Amino acid sequence: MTALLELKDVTKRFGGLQAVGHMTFSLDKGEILGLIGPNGAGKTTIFNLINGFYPPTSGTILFKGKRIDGLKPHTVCRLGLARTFQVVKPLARLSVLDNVMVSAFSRTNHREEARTTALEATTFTEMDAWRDVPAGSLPLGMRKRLEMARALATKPEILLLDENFAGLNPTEVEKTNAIVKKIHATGITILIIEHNMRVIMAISHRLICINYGEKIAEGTPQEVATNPQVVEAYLGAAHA
Amino acid sequence: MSRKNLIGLLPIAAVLLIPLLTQNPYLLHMFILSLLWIVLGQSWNLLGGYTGQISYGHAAFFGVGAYTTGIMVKSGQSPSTAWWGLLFGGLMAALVAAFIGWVCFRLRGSYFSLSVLALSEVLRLVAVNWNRLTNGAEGILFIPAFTQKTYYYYIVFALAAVNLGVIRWVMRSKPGYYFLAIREDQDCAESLGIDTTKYKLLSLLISAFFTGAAGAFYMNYMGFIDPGIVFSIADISIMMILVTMLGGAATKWGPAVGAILFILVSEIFRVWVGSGHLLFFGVLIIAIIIYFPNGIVGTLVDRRTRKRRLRGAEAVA
Amino acid sequence: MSPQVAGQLELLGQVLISGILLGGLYSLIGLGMSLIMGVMKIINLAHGELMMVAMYITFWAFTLAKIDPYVSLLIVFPLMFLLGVSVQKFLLTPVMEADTVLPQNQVLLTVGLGLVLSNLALLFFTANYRSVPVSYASKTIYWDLKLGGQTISLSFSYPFLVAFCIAGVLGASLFIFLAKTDTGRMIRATAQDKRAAALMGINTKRITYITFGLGAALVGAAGALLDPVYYLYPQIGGPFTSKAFVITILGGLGDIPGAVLGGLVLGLAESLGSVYISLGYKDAFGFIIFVLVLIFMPRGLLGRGRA
Amino acid sequence: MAKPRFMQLVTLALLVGGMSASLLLAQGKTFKVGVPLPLTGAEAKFGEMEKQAYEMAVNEINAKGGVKGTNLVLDIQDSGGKPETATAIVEKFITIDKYPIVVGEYSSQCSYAVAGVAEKYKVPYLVVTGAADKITQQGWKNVYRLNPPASLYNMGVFSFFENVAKPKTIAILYENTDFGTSTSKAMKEYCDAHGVNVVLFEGYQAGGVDFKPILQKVKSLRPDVVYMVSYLMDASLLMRQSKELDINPQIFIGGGAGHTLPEFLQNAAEASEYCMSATLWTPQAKYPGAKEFFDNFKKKFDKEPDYHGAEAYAAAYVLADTLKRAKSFTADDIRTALSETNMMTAFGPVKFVSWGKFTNQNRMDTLVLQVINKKFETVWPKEGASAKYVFPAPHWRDRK
Repeated sequence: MTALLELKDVTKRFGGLQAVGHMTFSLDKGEILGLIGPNGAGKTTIFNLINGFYPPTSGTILFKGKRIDGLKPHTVCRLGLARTFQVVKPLARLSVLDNVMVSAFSRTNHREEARTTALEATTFTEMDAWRDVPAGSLPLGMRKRLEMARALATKPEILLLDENFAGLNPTEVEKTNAIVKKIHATGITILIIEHNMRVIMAISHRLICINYGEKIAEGTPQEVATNPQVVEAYLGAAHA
Repeated sequence: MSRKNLIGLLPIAAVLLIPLLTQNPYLLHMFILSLLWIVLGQSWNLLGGYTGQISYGHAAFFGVGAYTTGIMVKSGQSPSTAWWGLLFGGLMAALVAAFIGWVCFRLRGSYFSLSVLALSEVLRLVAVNWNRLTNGAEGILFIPAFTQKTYYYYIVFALAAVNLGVIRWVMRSKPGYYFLAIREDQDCAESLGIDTTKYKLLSLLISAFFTGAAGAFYMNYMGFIDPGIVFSIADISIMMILVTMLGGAATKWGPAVGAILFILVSEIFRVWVGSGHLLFFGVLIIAIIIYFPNGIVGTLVDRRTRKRRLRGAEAVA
Repeated sequence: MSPQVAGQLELLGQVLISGILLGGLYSLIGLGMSLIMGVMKIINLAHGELMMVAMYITFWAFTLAKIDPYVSLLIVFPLMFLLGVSVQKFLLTPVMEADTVLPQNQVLLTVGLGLVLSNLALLFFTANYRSVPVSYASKTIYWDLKLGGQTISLSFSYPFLVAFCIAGVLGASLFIFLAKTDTGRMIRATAQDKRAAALMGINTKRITYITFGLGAALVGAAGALLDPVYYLYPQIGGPFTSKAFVITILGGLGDIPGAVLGGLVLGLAESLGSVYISLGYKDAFGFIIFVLVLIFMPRGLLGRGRA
Repeated sequence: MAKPRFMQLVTLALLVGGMSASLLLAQGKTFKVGVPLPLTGAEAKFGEMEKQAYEMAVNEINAKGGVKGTNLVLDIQDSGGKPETATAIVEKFITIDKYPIVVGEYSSQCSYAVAGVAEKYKVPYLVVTGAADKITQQGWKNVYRLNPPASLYNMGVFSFFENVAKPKTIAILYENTDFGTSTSKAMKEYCDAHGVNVVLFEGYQAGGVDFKPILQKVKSLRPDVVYMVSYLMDASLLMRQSKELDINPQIFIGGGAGHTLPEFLQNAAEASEYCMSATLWTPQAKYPGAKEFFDNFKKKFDKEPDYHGAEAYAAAYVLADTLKRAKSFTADDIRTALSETNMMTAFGPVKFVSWGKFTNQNRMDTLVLQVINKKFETVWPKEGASAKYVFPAPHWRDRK
């Protein structure tokens, strides 16, 4: 099986501070890979590197065998990599449907087509009732779901989910869980950052744990959960 | 055509009929200035209101449009060909805009806003000092092509209508959605596949083109320009922002309402209040900003939708 | 050394002196703007008009009570501080709180404020040009320099020199205030990240009042210092607002030492440019440097401002 | 909501108050004249002075029974110095208020815009201050100018050069405006034609704080004459800073405007001493009523008028004289009467003639004044001089 996305020895420094160091991992087609680690471990930075917000200080990022490091986010998106944001970024004064249409336009120039795609994506994420509401006045759960709908409307091959479960109540967690599974079932490969251990253990095929920007463990959820370094990182963080 | 669109056309039809009702040059002059300012407000609105890129120096484009026309006439063309200035003036303005956009849109934040301001000042000084091209501080003058104001009225009306049409069309298609996305959140827009630099530039080019065309019209209509008039920060650049934001930024009719308010109210103040009129105008600006934070049109629309939403929420509950 | 060379040296020396002395005043004008821009993230388009108000205060203090402009700083500074605080408290803050499509309402409000201030001045003080006829207005200190057998005679305008020194003292005090006092640190924290500052328990509203007050007081001080060498009329503000603009950008938005440097650079650029390139383009030099800085040093001359 | 209401009420009250005040119209048999002037904006000072001078003259005229038993009423409106506003005002004057004559405006730009409108509607317009040559060079039949065109402002200075100063080199510094450019251009053309070497010819942006760099350059060039065209207070700053830099040409000469203002004396103080300037008018000018105008104006408004005031004052008298001679108060009859004008005013003789490219242009001598003992004295031409010129001016360090 060939890797869809590969990070090879990727390092990012801000000034003197290393945010991500020597990160190497690959994401295979069709899998759900979980990314865990304590707060500030550099998970979102990895997303920002993949998605093109920052160029890596060193190392390469390959998508389908081609280098994408240093490309602009919009190019990366058009190649088929979509992401959601941990801190949700709704286009506040646009309606939910318009929000999703904006991202649908990445695949078409026609308004009607974009609209159709957007309608599908909102139905897929079960947001039909919210379509005409300005995104800025959505409750948090719906904002997180809007992030997914928008990412889907760009018709990605890989979806980067950044803490889409955080702050949701149990019912919403269930719903989101179901949606993520549904997305995966359509053949989209998923890289997910999540703090909710119960969710991520259940949903991921593989897990990578990072701390201080470096990978400390990789394997099946069970392997990673029992890895002593991982336990220490989390307990250490809990004690701090 | 839907009923809503028909209602939208009514004011346009009414405006079209004005010269049939009055031939009075003074009133027509006021209406012509209002229409000119509608073009300016709408153009600024596309870039500032819809795309969220605030320009403090749109006089740069106005001046370039006016001077392109003026220089065409000065270099031997007859005043009637000066109407080509509407096209060439607009294109020159867009060219200048392409340069400044290329330099500034790679940067975030206030840099664009301030750079355009710097650009307009530099252009003003060039116009003052480059005597051979621009005739310097003495300005450029020619006898306007028409003595009848009705012609000017319809020309500027056509310009405003085309401008409105183009902006409506753009805002309903892909670039329009992208402009709004850029305004709301640039990072998010990028990650949704939008080449923000390119689309900011597109918005700027359209905006600058029409501003330049308006400048060309001004030259044709007034028959006289000088650097201080057409490159004025206070009287052009800032007034464009005022007109748009007082009427309602990012609304369809906001700039039009703002322009009419600005031209007619300031004229009424000037005639009725006398020497203190600018003081009243300043107070009016402050009052509108406080009581109509999204401009007159924007705030009224907000109130209506909020009411509707409240009613909707009650129905759901 | 030939007399020609000495003449050229004298020209250069005099031009540099003029540029630096003027730059000191520019710095003071830019400091207030930079402070306001740093904390509130807005451009104060009434900056020049605030200076105009301060100039009239100084003028009337001199005319009615024979208070020397330099002494009147003691009146101008607190009065302008109060004016700034009230503007922020009663006009800008309420506007800031409204939810709007564009965040520029505050800037527009300063436009309205500028119109109101200059036209109030027109109404009350008439359009007449005024000046403060102090005895030392054209007092000059000469400095003859012997160099290679030639004498180079340099002159320092006394009021410009005093203005430069007071501007320096004020700039340094502001710097110390921001670095060493609690309020100063809170201002810096608010400038860096308003939300985080609020979360840390800083009363950011109070900080914005103080900031606008200080900004107004600083430009007011510049106005008072300008009175002995310049003149005043109700519309004097406009050009100074745009100068303050350029200085602020040159320094990197909101960077205090940067604004000082920006002022000096603008002063020097104007004086050198007007002699060695073209007087007509004098005011363009600041803007051209500004655009160059934007392209090549987007974080300001000191590379520390925030985009 | 109590506070906003209150503010709304205050705003409303202010509006209504302002409007009703302006509704107090004059009573009786009147003739109204439209006068656009800059009463706000950067030119407001001069607009204000001219407004006062017009009103003073009209009050005098009406006190003596007006024109054929009719009282003159001025409809003065603020153009803010903007041509499109000036256009609007005059279009309103002509087409709505139906005034048969327009008088006034200040800047060249506005005067030119107004002239265009007046010509279009065939209503006579008397230009009072706008000096750019082009205004009376368009072949317009309805445009009459009281003041000399900018290119002739220097006539007195030229004659002084030829008869007294005979300079070899000159440095020219001018304000980058219409007036500054055209006046200094005329000076440069004269110098080029008469073998005076122009060592420096630079325009500057009005309102500068510090002219020392360029003045230092002037100093290093050692010209015989430093000629400056400056509005406003730039004139005083230039002189003050010249003194500071110890620049010693044979003479400093201003091109009118700033160097003739009373404020120049106050603000430049001892630095203004011996500075000459071209001027159109001085209170000592040997014209009937000149001194009276100066004294009365000073008494009434507590400030000294300069030639702008005299121009406006004279314009009102030209208007009254024209109306007296006009067969009827229609535009055509007024135009005919205006072109036959031949009278003496406090500003000088007024007669509209055409020569070269100029049409309907008043041609008058311009004077040279010099600051002597902190007073403006008329020093040239010799006949009519109020004091003897001081030339060359003593060096700064030799004075006391």
